[in-house]
Amino acid sequence: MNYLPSILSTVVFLPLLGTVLVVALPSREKNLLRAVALLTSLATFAASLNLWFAFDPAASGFQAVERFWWLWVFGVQVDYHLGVDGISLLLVLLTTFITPVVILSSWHAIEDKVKGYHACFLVLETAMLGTFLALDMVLFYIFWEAMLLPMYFIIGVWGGPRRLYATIKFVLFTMAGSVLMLAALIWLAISFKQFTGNPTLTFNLLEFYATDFLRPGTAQSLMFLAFTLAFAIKVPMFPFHTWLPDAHVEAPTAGSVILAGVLLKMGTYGLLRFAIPLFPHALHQFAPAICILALVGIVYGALVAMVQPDLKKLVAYSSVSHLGFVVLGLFVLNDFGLRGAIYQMLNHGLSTGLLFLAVGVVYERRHTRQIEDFGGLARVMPMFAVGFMIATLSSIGLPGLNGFWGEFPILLGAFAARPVFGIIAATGVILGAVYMLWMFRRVMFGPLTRPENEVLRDLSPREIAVFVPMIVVMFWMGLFPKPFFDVMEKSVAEVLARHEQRLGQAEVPRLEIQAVLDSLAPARKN
Amino acid sequence: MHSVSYLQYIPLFPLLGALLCAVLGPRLKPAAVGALATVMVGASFAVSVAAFFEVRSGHQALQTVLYTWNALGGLTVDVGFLFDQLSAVMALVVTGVSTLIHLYSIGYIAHDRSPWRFFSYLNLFVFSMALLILGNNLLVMFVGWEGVGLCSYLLIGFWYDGWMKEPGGQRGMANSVAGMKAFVVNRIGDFGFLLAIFLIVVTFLPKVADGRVLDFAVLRALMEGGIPSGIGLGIITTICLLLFVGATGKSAQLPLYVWLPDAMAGPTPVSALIHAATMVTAGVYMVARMSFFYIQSPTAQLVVAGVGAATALFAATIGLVQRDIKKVLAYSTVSQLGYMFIGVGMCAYSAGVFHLTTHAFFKALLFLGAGSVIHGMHEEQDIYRMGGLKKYMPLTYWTFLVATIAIAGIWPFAGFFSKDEILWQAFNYHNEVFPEAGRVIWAVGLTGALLTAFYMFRLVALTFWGPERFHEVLHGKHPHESPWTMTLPLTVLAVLSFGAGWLAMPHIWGPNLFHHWLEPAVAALPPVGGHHSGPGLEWGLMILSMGIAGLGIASAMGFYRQDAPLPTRMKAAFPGLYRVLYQKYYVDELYDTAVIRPLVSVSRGFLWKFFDVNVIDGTVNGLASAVRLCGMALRRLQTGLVHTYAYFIVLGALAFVFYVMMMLSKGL
Amino acid sequence: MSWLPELQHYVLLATALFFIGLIGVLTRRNAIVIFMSIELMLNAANLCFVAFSRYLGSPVGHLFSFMVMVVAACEVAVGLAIIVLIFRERRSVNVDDVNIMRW
Amino acid sequence: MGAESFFFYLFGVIVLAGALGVVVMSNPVYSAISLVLCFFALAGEYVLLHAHFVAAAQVLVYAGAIMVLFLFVIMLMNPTPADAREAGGSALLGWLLGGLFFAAIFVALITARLPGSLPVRSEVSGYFGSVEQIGAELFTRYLWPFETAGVILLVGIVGVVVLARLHRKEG
Repeated sequence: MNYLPSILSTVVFLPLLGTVLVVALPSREKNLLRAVALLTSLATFAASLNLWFAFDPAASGFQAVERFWWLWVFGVQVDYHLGVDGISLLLVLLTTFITPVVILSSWHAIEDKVKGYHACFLVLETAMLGTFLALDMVLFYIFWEAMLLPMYFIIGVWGGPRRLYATIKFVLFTMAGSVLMLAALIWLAISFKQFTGNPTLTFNLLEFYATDFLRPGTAQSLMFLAFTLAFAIKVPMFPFHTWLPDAHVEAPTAGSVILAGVLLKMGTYGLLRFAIPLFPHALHQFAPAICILALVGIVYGALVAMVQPDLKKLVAYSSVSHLGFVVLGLFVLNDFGLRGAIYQMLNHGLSTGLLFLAVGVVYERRHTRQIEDFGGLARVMPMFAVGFMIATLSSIGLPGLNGFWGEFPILLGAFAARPVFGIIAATGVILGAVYMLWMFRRVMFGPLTRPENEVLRDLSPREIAVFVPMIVVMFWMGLFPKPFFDVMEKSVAEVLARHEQRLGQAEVPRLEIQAVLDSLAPARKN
Repeated sequence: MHSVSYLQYIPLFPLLGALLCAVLGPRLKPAAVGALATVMVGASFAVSVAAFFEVRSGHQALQTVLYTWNALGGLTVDVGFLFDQLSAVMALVVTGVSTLIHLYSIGYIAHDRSPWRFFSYLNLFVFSMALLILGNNLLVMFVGWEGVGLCSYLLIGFWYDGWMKEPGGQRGMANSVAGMKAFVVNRIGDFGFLLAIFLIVVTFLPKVADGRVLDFAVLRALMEGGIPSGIGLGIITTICLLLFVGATGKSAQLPLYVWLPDAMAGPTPVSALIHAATMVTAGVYMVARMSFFYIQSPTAQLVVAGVGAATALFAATIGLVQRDIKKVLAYSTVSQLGYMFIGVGMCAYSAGVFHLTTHAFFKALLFLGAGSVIHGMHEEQDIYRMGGLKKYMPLTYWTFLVATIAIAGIWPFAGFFSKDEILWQAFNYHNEVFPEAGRVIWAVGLTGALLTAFYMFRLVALTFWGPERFHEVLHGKHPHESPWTMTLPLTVLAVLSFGAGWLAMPHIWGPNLFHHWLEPAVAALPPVGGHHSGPGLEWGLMILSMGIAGLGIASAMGFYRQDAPLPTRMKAAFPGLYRVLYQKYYVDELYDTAVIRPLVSVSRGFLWKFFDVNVIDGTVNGLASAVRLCGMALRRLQTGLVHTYAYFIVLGALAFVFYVMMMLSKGL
Repeated sequence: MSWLPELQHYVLLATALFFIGLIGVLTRRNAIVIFMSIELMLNAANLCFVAFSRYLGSPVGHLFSFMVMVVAACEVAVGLAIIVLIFRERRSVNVDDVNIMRW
Repeated sequence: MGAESFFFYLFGVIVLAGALGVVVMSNPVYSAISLVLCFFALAGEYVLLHAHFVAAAQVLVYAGAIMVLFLFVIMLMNPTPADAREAGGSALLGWLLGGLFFAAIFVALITARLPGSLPVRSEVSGYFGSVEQIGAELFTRYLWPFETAGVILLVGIVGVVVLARLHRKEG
């Protein structure tokens, strides 16, 4: 299959078109609004499938590139420039896949200001897709910031009791980072201009990739740190994670799902797209420190998740732990780690998304998220128990489900880079089982102690329609991961090759594990 | 290696069965679901038998590769199955015993709320177990490894809203907690397994062209002529030890055995199948499978055999005083698994795997017999409330007795052959790091054998012999014998427990068929020179171990035969010792106090409530407050009076002028 | 320094005028007087414009002074209207009485 | 000391005196009259600088229209006699600050000595500063600012009208 003409623009702006339609429709036709939003997102998903089938894993660089001039003023050149590679392709698909699911999931949950709600989600989808596909850094920045606005409203208008606190915290944290990123971005473009002697100030990512224009030094380090901080807040990495539990707890279910499922990935995607390829020397210098933060995040998130009394907070802290894995995978800088990290992004989107959906299901019925209010639900909600169980198992990385092929390569990559990283990170696997299964036991197993839980309905057909696609994809990705990994292969290899080339072979860390282990174990007697 | 196209059906039949049971099960009668599940496992057994004969006739391993699972970083992993002599033994044992236990379960679970769920889990377990033993590489094995852990979790917590009953009658641990404990402890073991996989990949990947470094065949070929150059013994030892960490978790060895006694919360067929016959032996299988590593590392051998011996003795002592019939059997299982590790640890793989096989028969039989007793006793598990059941449940009694004699190690029952082979190998074992290891382990093993005979006959005596103590709990009802679907498997297993031993006769009597069969599949230590032991010694040792077993049996019978006051006297004489043993050395309490509670309280009190809320959020909110305070202070400047603003304008202009004049005076 | 009026004399005169206006703004409390002081300052600027215009022989300074007058006219019109309103409200034109923009 | 010098110093003294009068008179009416005096003298200075048109505009616009406006408002308010709070500590501060600033600038200007003298009177053509020249400039090269000035005036008018109506509505 070939790429359809202007396929990327179609994918990005189809939801925006849907927004226009939603806005034009009368507010009282709630089901019509929902249907339009759902159909739009489904159409977007269908369009994005063209990307999957047309994508050529063997080709290097970006595909389906669209580029035309957009803003050329005062010697500043900002292009409308989209393109897809093996890294962004999967994230685009994740986005277009999850959006219809969340729209379907909030069919009955949202009865108030239905029009605005769906408009927000569709705008959000456009912003997310644009972020993943933009190849001009200013365009990226615009989409990046545009994402904040609908999310601000989704949490702030349709959220829980402390929604204002949560949404302002969310926006301020993100803004704090992105302001630094904007500064670094301009600095980067100016450095590029000075290096090449271009008459105009360009923000073209591809040219930045192609040119080795940054000398090692403070400037590069500062830019790297600014970018990394912006993305680390978004991820969120320890210790910038405290906005996440609050945002998740207050957000409506669909907001949580999209937040965990896609928005957090924008942080890790940004790390991979900008922080890692553009600043080789600074990366080399800071990668171990970032890995250590990621490790702290893995263990810390797991431990704190373990003791949460609130279901959503628990899942939110588990996200901190899981995204610690992703960041670790990114910064160990080998093929295992990078590809595993990308896969883990998808996994986390699916499994945590499904967990939030599951929490939403019980919340809609009981209007509480406290674990102690539940217990023994498996008896009254057997189908839900199965779905919830699969989400839980996926989240703890059971092989055969998707989670395994994220965690395993990351751990392997970490171990290959520095064994101690792999060892510490692997404890996160144990802790993951502890907190997820403990939570599952307290919610689903045990006797039904509360009379109000005895009358809970099992999943409705609509909820089954929400759960089943997620579960099917989880199994698919667990059993047949190779096509996904093949798609990423070339793009990841380019990142690594460029890094090594810029850095110079001498500086690439070599494996010294053998000597260490030999010194630990007693020598063989002859 | 011979490629065939049917190996995948061994796991796939049970998987299909699991799906069918889950989907159709709720609409079918319990017996029909059970029959469906049994047939599926039976089909799997049939395929295994066919494969077995093909291996036997072709003298080479079979392999089926379905598809390439994943490839990255130079590493390639297939979804493929290997059916060599070792897998054949495991596959036959697993699918065979599973079929019998499925059959048994039809009667056992018939009155449950959701038999379909039970059979679905059980079939899923057989699927995972088949993956574990048939996987042709470590990752497929790992899938099975985790899969059986999951099924174990699901089945231990099958009655998820119930509790275990303590012998005194009070509530014990919740079933779902027991399941979780099993899964989490297993995960600790998996941690070691994973690290071992990583180390193998990192070490051997550069030496493998096509990236299939996790394939057993590839690894074995690499290790064929000793450790490849450039790789230190330290790495091999580390790999072995890490793998063994995984084995201790799965096979309930010290210090990770704690989950297995609590796993008795599951239905009894589950205990028989998973927690006695098959899953818990996965660690033993894995060590045998990785034999090519273990033969290189004396340190690893020592650790494996040593831990096995320690566990064998340790668990046996706990088993002496337990009152719950299933708990006694659980500790017995832990102890017997210790014997298997003694065997495989000392590179006597055929001995270890043979004990695995016979143990699968007699321990499954013991558990099924216990299940029959519990069934007949209307869910009573306290052996102090039984007694005299021989009269009411003859078939159960006789088969149980066969298994007990077998485990006690009395000639000519199967347990004698397998245990004696292990002890014999221990006696002859020579370790470079610790030369006396063989003798020490042999002595420990022999002591364990004494205790085994004692506690098993204690169990028989209290359950089937002596006065009837059950009247107060049964309220006038009588224990009853179980239906044929339950007793038929008992009979078959009794026959196997009796006769299977002849497959591996001591070499002074005849050919060790089992050893010959396994030889191509496992690595062997190079023969040690100057270490001969004649047939006289072997005869002597055999008679010694028979005598030890007889001593144990005799003393147990003496203690418990006629409700003698001796046990009570012993209990009164050594109250501290009795309590320590009865409370299982307080290991659970130790773990709880030393690990779980500190971890939870630190997480809650320090990490969450203090660090997250106060330090991180405190910093952020502190920054916000600082900004706010500055704003409050600067706000005072906004007096609203025109003159204030005017003064500030003038001051600003003045400052500017002075600045300009300064620059001018500097000669700008 | 000759007595003949030169550029510097005009500039000095404008400076003096400006500062008298400034002092008026700073010291007076009557809003109308403050306005008049501001007019003084504007005129000082105008004087400078015109003087420099003469010195450079260019009429642009004149044009600027017209602009200043335009602005001054508008300012006076609007400002005085506001003062009238405030006076109606508070019966006072003392600027110290008007601090509704406080904090 | 020629006629030009004489008029320069004469008008200069009047300007400064008028300005001082504005600032020091306690009665706003006197201040306003003093301001008119100042403006007239300024117009004289403009004449000395060959800015005839500006001088005329100064008289018409400032001394005429604007000052009339001031006087109207003062009358309208029926001014209270000198406020007791007029003089005080802050007034002293104002004098000090303003004086300091003035001294600084004054010293700077004197020591800096601006270059060049003004072109001699006879050398200036009659065209300079005339209505023709100003008009030609305003309607050609500076048309845009000129029109803008018109718009500003319009906005001012509208603003004043709105303010007036606001008051009426409230009343």
